[in-house]
Amino acid sequence: MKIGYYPGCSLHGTARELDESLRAVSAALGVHLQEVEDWSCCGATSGHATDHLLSVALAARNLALAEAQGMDQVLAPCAACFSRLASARHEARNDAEIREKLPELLGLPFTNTVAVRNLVDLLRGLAPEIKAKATKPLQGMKVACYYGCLLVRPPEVADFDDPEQPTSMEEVVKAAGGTPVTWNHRMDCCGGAFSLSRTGSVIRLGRAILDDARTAGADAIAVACPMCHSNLDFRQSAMALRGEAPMPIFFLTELVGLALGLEPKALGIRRHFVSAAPLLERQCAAGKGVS
Amino acid sequence: MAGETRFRPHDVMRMVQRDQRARLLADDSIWLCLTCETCTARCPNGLDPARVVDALRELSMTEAPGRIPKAIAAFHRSFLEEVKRTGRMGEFGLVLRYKLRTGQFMKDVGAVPSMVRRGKLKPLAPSIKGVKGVRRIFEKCAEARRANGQEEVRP
Amino acid sequence: MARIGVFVCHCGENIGRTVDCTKVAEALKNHPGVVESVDYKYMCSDPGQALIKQSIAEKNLTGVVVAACSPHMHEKTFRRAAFGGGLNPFLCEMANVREHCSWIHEDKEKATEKAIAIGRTIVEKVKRNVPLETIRIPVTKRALVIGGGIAGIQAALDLADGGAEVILVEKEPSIGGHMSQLSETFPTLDCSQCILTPRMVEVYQHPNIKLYSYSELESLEGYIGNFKATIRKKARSVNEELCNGCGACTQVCIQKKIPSEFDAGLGKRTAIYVPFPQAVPNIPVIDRKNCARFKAKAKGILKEACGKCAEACLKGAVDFDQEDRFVTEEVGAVVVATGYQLYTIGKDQPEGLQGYGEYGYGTIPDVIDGLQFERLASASGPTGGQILRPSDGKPPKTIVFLQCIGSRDPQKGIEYCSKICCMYVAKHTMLYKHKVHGGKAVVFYMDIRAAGKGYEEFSRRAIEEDGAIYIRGRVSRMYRDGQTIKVQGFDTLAGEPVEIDADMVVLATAMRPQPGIETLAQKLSVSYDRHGFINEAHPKLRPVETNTAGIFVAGACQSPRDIPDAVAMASATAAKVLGLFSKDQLEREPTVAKVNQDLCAGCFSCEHVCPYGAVEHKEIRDRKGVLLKIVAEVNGGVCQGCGTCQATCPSKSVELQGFTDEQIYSEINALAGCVE
Amino acid sequence: MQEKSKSDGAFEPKLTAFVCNWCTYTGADLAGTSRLQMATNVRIIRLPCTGRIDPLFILKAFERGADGVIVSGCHPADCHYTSGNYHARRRFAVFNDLMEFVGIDPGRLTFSWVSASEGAKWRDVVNEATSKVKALGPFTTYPNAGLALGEVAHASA
Repeated sequence: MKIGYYPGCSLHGTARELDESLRAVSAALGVHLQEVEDWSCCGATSGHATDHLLSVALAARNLALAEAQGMDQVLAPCAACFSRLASARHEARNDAEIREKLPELLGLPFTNTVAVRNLVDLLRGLAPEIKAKATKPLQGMKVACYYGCLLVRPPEVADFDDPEQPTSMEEVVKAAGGTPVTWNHRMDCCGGAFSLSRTGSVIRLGRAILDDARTAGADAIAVACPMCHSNLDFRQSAMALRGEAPMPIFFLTELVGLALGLEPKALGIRRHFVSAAPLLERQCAAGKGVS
Repeated sequence: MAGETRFRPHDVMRMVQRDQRARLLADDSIWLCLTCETCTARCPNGLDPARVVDALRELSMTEAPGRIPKAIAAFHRSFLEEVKRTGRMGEFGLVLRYKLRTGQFMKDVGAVPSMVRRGKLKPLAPSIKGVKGVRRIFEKCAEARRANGQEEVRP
Repeated sequence: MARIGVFVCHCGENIGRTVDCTKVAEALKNHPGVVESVDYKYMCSDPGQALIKQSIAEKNLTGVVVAACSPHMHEKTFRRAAFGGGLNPFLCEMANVREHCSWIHEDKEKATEKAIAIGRTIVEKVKRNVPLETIRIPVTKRALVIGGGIAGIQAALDLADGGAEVILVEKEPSIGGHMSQLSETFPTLDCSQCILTPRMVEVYQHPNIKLYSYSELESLEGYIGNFKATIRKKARSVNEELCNGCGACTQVCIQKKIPSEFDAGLGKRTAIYVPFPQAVPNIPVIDRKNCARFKAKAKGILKEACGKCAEACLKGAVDFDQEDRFVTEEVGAVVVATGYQLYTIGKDQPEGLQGYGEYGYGTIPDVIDGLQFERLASASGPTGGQILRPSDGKPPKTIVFLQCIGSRDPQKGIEYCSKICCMYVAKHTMLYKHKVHGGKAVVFYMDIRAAGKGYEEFSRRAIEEDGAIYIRGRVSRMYRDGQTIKVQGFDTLAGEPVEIDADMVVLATAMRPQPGIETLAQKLSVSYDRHGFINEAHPKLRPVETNTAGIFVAGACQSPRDIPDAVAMASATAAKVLGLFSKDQLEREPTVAKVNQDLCAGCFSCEHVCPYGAVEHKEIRDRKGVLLKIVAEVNGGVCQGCGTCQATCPSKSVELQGFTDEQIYSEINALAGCVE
Repeated sequence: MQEKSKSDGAFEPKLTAFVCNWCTYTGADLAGTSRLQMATNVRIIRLPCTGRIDPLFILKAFERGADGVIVSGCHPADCHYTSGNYHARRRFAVFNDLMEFVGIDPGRLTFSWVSASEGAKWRDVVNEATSKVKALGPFTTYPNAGLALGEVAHASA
């Protein structure tokens, strides 16, 4: 399988491990990622919060590039990038005025033919292969699957899974041999882009998520968004007011990579602020596969 | 985030209906929205409060720029500036700009070494090849705003 | 020489707004054969009709064209007016310039042009109309009532008491409908079964009512006064003649854990069962999907399994080999009263509807719907009337009630208001507070709609006397938190979020028509709206009639209704049907086919295509009685006037009165501007 | 034959609709009561049933200057008269070939089923048929008018 790849800025910075683990997992699963050449920022929150047209155009530039490079679908592993690209595609499909303006704004032809896919969507499609190739399944690891906001909302843009009770991340975790836990804050917001500007809010929201996952008995949380990861991982030490035990935060690709028997180092797991080592050692000691 | 705001999504929609623009823009509620899209997904009438909030923020940039929470405005400006300069968001550049704007030089400084150690913070990134194309988008959008009689959004 | 009068109606502003009525009248004045052409504000009003009558006399008119609304609306009115003016009513026709013109166009010039064209077409047709005489047909004074809920029961009893014979068809094993499931009823809190069961028994014992329970309408043929209904009596597997309702069979049944439909899934029943103790008729039925014997048979096991019920029956009434049977009944009128179902709270939703994942899609056992709460509160329910949680059987200390689930939600559900929920939620809070002292009842509502006699007072009582807490706002989500359900919502009046730890949540889900209503409506040739509710003939003036003559509608299959509404509608249908039955003969329009026997060659192609068997053979003999030829003849009482015979006849020797070839060609010509 | 109506120079086709009284006529009434806006080009001729429609009506309409024709009745199995629409359907299956034979583009003739509850569908039928015929341009005469109309009549009967 071949798919266009839009890493997005975070994957070159704070979320390097997502880029690394995605590439490693894709190679193991026979997915060829073709990076969109000369991609640019999707505009993120700062784009759509300040100028609607700008936000659509910044995202659409990448779709236009993908189109010119002969791709029919593009994977945006960052949930926020996915949401921006999918929104641009949605707007261009439904708003004739914007559709007509775009080629001139971009200075590029744009016919809106490239489908946008998110990470969970891709991995869910590969679940049978993951299951078949899982040499070190995550037996016994209890995982709280955290969707956050933008993977499934708004439903007409994301166009993926059930907007209120999604199941795809759980399906992937199951395929990797893990045990998804039932918990409540799967779809609550982590504070997103406020990490810098309203750190207090991020800590409040993040704590609620961590507490709930802990109550549900989770060993770790799986995410599919660099912002969620950064907020829950980097800011976790500030959230542990009462000295709660650390909760490792994994990108979904990292968990899949572990199950496929890839080295934690190759998956970038050592880059986490909350170390996953104790958990992985426990798993290993219990003879439960993961090295 | 609704818990931290004075006006919640339904208040915002109601105030828009009653054309209470000044009251809305004078408050920082709309800037505290994280666009988690829950309101839009659950509105029984199929309305899209998240887009309305976006539109209000856009209005606010030109009509009440002074009312935007400083830290948030600084973040958005720094972000867009960085994108306009290089075509991408380099976190180092973003944080640098943000700190220059807000004067919060010491915040999170302690985290820098650990960030670097983990390979998560790269020095100032070079521009992408097609950065001109990105700047063109910024300029065209600014033109469109001027044509609509709106002030330019200044990143 | 034709002398046609044209009367253009403004219909207040309904036509006048987009059609220049004066210009239409002027244009048609110059149309060949037109001797009078005027416009008037309201042609259907008394002065309007007087205008027509007066013109007929003064101008010696031979035909009348009223350019106004749809003929389905006022053709009868104007034909009566023409008759009053001394004209044969069938020389009057309507040009539809409202529904087919002014209401569907905005461009005044184009609409006016179109209205003139429509007028010309009808003028050309009327020029060729001939006087016709009304046909009289006999009426079968027996009514079919479909649905044995409170509406059907009321209609059947009123009709039977009025002297008509009634055939009552109920698809479930017992009559009673949803009302029999209710605990107490608003706004008086009288026990539902106490007021309903005597009426059910009355139905069973009434000499004029024949009850087909566990039966469905298979097909309906015919027309007003003369319908033929075929009814499928589903195999009950119990001989109704022999069974004495002792109940021995249900005692011995080995399948005891089937969710009871009557208890809305909260209670259990056996495979051979009577839905509830007061069922009418009190005859069990075997649920073949769940019966061990039938399951074994379906699996291909040859040996006969179980059969305990048959052994237990002293009357030998259990009959495993019973099959569906069909009976036909001739009836003169039909009352549709099939009632409602509730919006499902499960994840699987019918097409076009979404569930409520934020409320757990019904995966949390203590989140139930309104009917389930009724069963919990009912003395005959699975808990004997104690309010207990389905999950652990403990009495809930806090119940949260959510209104408008599915209703008033065009995004996920349906846009209409289900009407009864505000009232029954108020009732639920009262029942709960009366049964669980110290319990806390919290209601989330959007608006309280308590329009009805004593309704507002009732809902105030729930708040003021029984202390229910009403919060205006919606719940954004709920989830299980240990033994309780966390309910998060927003109080829009206080302007702040609320979080409640509830032990049980009751969803007041929307009312929808019964599944399969579309199929039934098609069998009856009645129209239904996009939600599946049966359309009434006129929303204000003909609320219990349908568009098909002789078919009436009562209760919640027409729109969400409460009990008083359903009963009132049912009695209204009875009055309508009895009015119909008060005549020995019905008058029918003479739009029937007639054979020109000089031209007819006797090929009988018409006979093959006639859906009604209205074509008969007639021998033509000379004066000496020598057979000359056999020709077709149409029985005017049987012919319904579809005209298929005419389109089929190779020699064009059969003609449908009122729609002759000459008339239709003149219309086609008129549209092209060719007027002869 | 009348001159083709023109407004603003744009071609405004004339369409004649043969509809049954019980389903489509009522459906068109419903479109009216629902105030659904549609093209002004269609003129309705009301018949009791599609079974009453003689294929000659359609040829006559074209001959008399219609640019397009709509035939619409009850859905299969929904006929007020039980089976009239089935006879109509059988008749028109044969008739379609004849249309091509005499040189009428089949795109000028629209068959549809519109029930009494389908006001919106009627609007769509009207609008789609109108734009289709608009695209085809005015209907001038039978291009293959090798045979006289009378012969056509016999062929269709």
